Amino acid sequence: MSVQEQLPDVRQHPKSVEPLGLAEVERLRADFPILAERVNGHPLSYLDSAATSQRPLHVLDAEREFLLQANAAVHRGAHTLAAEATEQFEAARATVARFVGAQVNELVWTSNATEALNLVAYGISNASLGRGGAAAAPFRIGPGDEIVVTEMEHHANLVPWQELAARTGATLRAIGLADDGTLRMDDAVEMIGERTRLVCVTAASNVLGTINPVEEIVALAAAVSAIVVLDACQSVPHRATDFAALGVDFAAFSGHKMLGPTGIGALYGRAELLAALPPFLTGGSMITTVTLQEAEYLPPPQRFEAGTQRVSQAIALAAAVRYLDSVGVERIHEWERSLGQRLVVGLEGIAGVRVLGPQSGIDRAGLVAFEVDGVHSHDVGQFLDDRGIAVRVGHHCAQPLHRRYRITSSTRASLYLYNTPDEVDAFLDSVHDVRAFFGADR
Amino acid sequence: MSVQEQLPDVRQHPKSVEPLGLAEVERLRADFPILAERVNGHPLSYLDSAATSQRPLHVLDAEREFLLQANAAVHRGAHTLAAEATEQFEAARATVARFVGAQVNELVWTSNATEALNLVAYGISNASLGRGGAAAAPFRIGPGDEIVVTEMEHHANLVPWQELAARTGATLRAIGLADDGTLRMDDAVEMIGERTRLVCVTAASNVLGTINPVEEIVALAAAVSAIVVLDACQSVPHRATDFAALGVDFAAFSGHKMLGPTGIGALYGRAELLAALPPFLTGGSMITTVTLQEAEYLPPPQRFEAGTQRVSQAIALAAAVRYLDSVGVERIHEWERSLGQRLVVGLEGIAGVRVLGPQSGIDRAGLVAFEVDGVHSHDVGQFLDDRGIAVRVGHHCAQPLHRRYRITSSTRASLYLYNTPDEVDAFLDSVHDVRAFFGADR
Amino acid sequence: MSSELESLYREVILDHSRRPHGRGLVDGGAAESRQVNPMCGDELTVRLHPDATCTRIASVSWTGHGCAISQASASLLHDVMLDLEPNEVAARIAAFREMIRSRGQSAGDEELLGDAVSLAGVSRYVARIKCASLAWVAVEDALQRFEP
Amino acid sequence: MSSELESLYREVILDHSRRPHGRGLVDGGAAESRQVNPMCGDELTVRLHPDATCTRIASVSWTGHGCAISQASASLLHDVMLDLEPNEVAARIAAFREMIRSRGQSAGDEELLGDAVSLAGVSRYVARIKCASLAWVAVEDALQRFEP
Ligand SMILES: Cc1ncc(COP(=O)(O)O)c(C=O)c1O
Ligand SMILES: Cc1ncc(COP(=O)(O)O)c(C=O)c1O
Ligand code: FES
Ligand code: FES
Repeated sequence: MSVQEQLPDVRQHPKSVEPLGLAEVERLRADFPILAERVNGHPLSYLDSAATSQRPLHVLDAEREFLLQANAAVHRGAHTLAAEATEQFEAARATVARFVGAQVNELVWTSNATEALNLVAYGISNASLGRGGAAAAPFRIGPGDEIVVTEMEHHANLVPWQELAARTGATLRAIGLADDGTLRMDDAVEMIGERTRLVCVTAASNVLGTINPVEEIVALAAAVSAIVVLDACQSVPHRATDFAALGVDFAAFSGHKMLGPTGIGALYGRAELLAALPPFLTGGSMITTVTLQEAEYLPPPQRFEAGTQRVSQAIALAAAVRYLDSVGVERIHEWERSLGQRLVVGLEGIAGVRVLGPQSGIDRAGLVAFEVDGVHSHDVGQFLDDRGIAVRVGHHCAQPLHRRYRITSSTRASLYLYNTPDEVDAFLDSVHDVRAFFGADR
Repeated sequence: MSVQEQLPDVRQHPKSVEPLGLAEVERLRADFPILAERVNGHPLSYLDSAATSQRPLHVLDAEREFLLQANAAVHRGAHTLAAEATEQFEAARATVARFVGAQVNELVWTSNATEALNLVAYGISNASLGRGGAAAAPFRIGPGDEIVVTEMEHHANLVPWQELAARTGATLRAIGLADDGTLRMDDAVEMIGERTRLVCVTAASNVLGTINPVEEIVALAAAVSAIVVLDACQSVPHRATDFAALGVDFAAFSGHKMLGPTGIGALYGRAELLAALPPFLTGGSMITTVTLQEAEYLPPPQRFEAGTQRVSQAIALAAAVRYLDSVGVERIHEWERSLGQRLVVGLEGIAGVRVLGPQSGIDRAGLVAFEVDGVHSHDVGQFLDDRGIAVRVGHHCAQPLHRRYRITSSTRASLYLYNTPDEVDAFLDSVHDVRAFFGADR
Repeated sequence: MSSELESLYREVILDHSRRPHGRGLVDGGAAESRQVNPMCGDELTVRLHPDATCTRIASVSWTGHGCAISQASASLLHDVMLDLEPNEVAARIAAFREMIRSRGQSAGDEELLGDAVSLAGVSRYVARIKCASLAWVAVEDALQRFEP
Repeated sequence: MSSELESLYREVILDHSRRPHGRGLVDGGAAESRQVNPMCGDELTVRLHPDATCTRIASVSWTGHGCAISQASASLLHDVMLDLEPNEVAARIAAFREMIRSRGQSAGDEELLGDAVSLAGVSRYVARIKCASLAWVAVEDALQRFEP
């Protein structure tokens, strides 16, 4: 921690208590040189941050500086570089842990959120095969047990549980969605019961923008002693997060969606649970003693970090967190909220456009997916791209959600701290022209 | 591939057919600014590349350039950045695949070699639980089946197989080591038989420096239709590699040991085998169709790449491969071989020092682990570090190997293309002084 | 609108996508194939209809959903694949593949591909090549099971 | 030799590492603990020996292998932990922990730690803190099972 304190402040802009405004956003944009690129002759409007965010120079510089000065294997070497690398690596963990309300031993590095969710699924699977001894017994599941997901989950928080169910014989059930894009809490109340062992839910939908009532779900799960796994991919980058206060058991998020690098994500796990969960990936750096026949494992987080870790990426992610902190994640949230409403209101006003999820006026994440009557999302995206506007098209890794609303794909615009009202307006203007170009208005 | 060809050459130095010599190495060192650092008042001598290598500016620049110009999610977006990112990502795969004698669909990105080996172990484990249908049936193992490893394996190529054995009821057996650090091939001949389903062996020992007779082992395994898994961590960075010609079924290596980033490694798998192996990590980008109850999976390599990939790291690793190619990996190999012999000969001449593995004159990898009589390896390492010499101490993630030679730890010096005879000599001088400092010569 | 976008969405493509030919599976048929575009989840099914002698492909009917490019491509394919021998079908698929993988280098063989050469512009959009190829890959796959 | 290295390997430390005190487990003892340093795999076992009244710790014997720092630290611990009440043992462990985690900021409490303050220099070497702590953590662990 004290190392942490010694690191130079990553941002020049002093943190303000005023709401984030356009002038400051314009200054922030200068930290993201890619935003000044031109695409197809137009200035780039990057409206795809829910897929992956861009990174400020501070993050690139922090990683490069580490690589040019202290790069070495961590937790292994005695030499000066190795010790320095280890300290920076663990200081990075402390920074990120603090950002999400976790203790340092409750934060495990993974490749991405997907791997974090798989870690939990395989840990449970291994426990169910008898690994991890008596301590892991509470994780054992089998036929008759139920895993509850929701119909809005990203494939990352759905397929690992399908596979876990297939491996163990447990049953998978899904909480349905209301027409307005919210979870059917009546379903949840009915479904979460005696047999429920796991409840896997997203904090915010990457398609609908719905903010889920996580506290309510935690309460339902707690009543039947079920474990809650939170997909926090779309919440951690955008709003102040405190997993401990939220009361979830596990949570997953990715670095690349929060100004950090690809190749790194994290799993949060409550200390007692992580301590009891059997290992997932095995190999070097996660053991105490290895004989030819068996191994003893380190306590968390090391137990779950096999092999050489994503050291420079952890350091870069910590720089990203410091950047977010220096702007203020709640200020970012407010900015995105107002831009998000501008998006929804604008889209609602365009003929032939149907917004998925909560309508304007209702709290939602700073992203909007929509359907254009008579034009396929991929064509919508291509049309927008021609004007330099980058959006995401397709099923956004949420096929069951799309099927629920009787479509196979949609177009999604998503926001982050660096987007501006002008970008939103230019986007809306272009959406306005889509149907005419494809002759869908005739 | 054609994209690949358009990329600018990463190195200014023209490739030579002459053996790599000191003058060229000195020029190469300028590409690695960290090598000019001073440690404890001495110029850094980095003799720990077997743990992790340093990275040339070309690699850092390639990653940064991508991030500043084309960063986006791959295989998902329709917009220009996403298409560009996808092309660069797949071109990187082609570059690395070609470097190791693989087809593009035979190379799967992972976090590191450890995860690559776990991928195979869990794929087999999932097949054994009935996943992957009839196609995966040949991978099913259970009680009575045997997995053969060697006593020299890194924990990464040992513990995953222990866990696989524990999950499936199969038996783990280990080929022993001769006093000279070579595999006991008599053991291998006796052990690899009817019951053998898997043979997991390292191409080169990260402690002994032993180069294993992989072709012979492949032949023994082929005779009983066993699958061969090669740990290629210490070979791919240092010598020309052709997995297809070698005839192994799977092979694993890490980016950070070959001038590339942490957070990326790769699994090679023969096309037919990868095509039949059930998925390991599941989530987005590796599926075709997902319903609430089940998923259909993409063919390899995508089937094994769940969630957002390490895009910028793949691009950086490809730059590392181009750098190695431009110097010539066989030239690097020769340079390391002669420096390695200088190391062994020198150490053999110091009283109270015992070299592990093959003695001087015998072909070995460019690394040497040794014991100093009366001084613990960690103290040896600390003493060397005081003079700016970075070596690795401890069990090097190979506890059974150390136990075999009745020690718990050793000191290891390991070489790469940027090391010089002067560094080797300064290292030898310092080792010479160790025992006197600790009073072990009295 | 930029000229790039217009060279992708040529008028003939937009026409075919709005009023596709051969859409709707016709009863009968000697072989069928369903293909999924993993990037978007869109699906397309084609059916090969033999002529009376059962040695030639009289026509191809199809169904499915997808973007303008994929729908237009299936429609254009339908127009090309009329009364052909299996090896003639294969030749057209090969010609299409050559064009669509050319990264803007090939204008397409009009003799073999007819109006389908209007899809040549797609070859510069990597993310759209799968869209345009879907119907052709499906026919190629079905052809393997077409038993004259 | 640099002065940094000499402040790590003080003469007293090298002496203790070469001729350790209290090494070799003595029969009997009221509680024992084995600790492994995961970084190197070295192990250390300590045993607490009660006095005749069974309320005080008369001495600590130990065994194990490891680096000079770990061996010297166990030896120095042995010298400190003579005829103490359990809470006095705990106070010495706390003082040691404060010193060893100080990153070079604390010279150690000589009153409580005696010659073990010579290990203060270790606190600047993050990778060696575990080495120096091994014996003390083992005694702390054993102490929980010491039933007077
Ligand atoms: C022989 C060998 N195998 C496996 C590994 C594990 O590699 P990684 O930690 O990059 O997964 C290493 C390096 O640590 C090694 O030297
Ligand atoms: C809600 C949600 N969950 C999970 C993921 C998967 O994240 P990753 O691909 O980084 O593992 C994403 C992003 O793709 C997401 O938006
Ligand atoms: S976007 Fe689905 S086929 Fe074109
Ligand atoms: S190196 Fe093992 S205890 Fe010090």
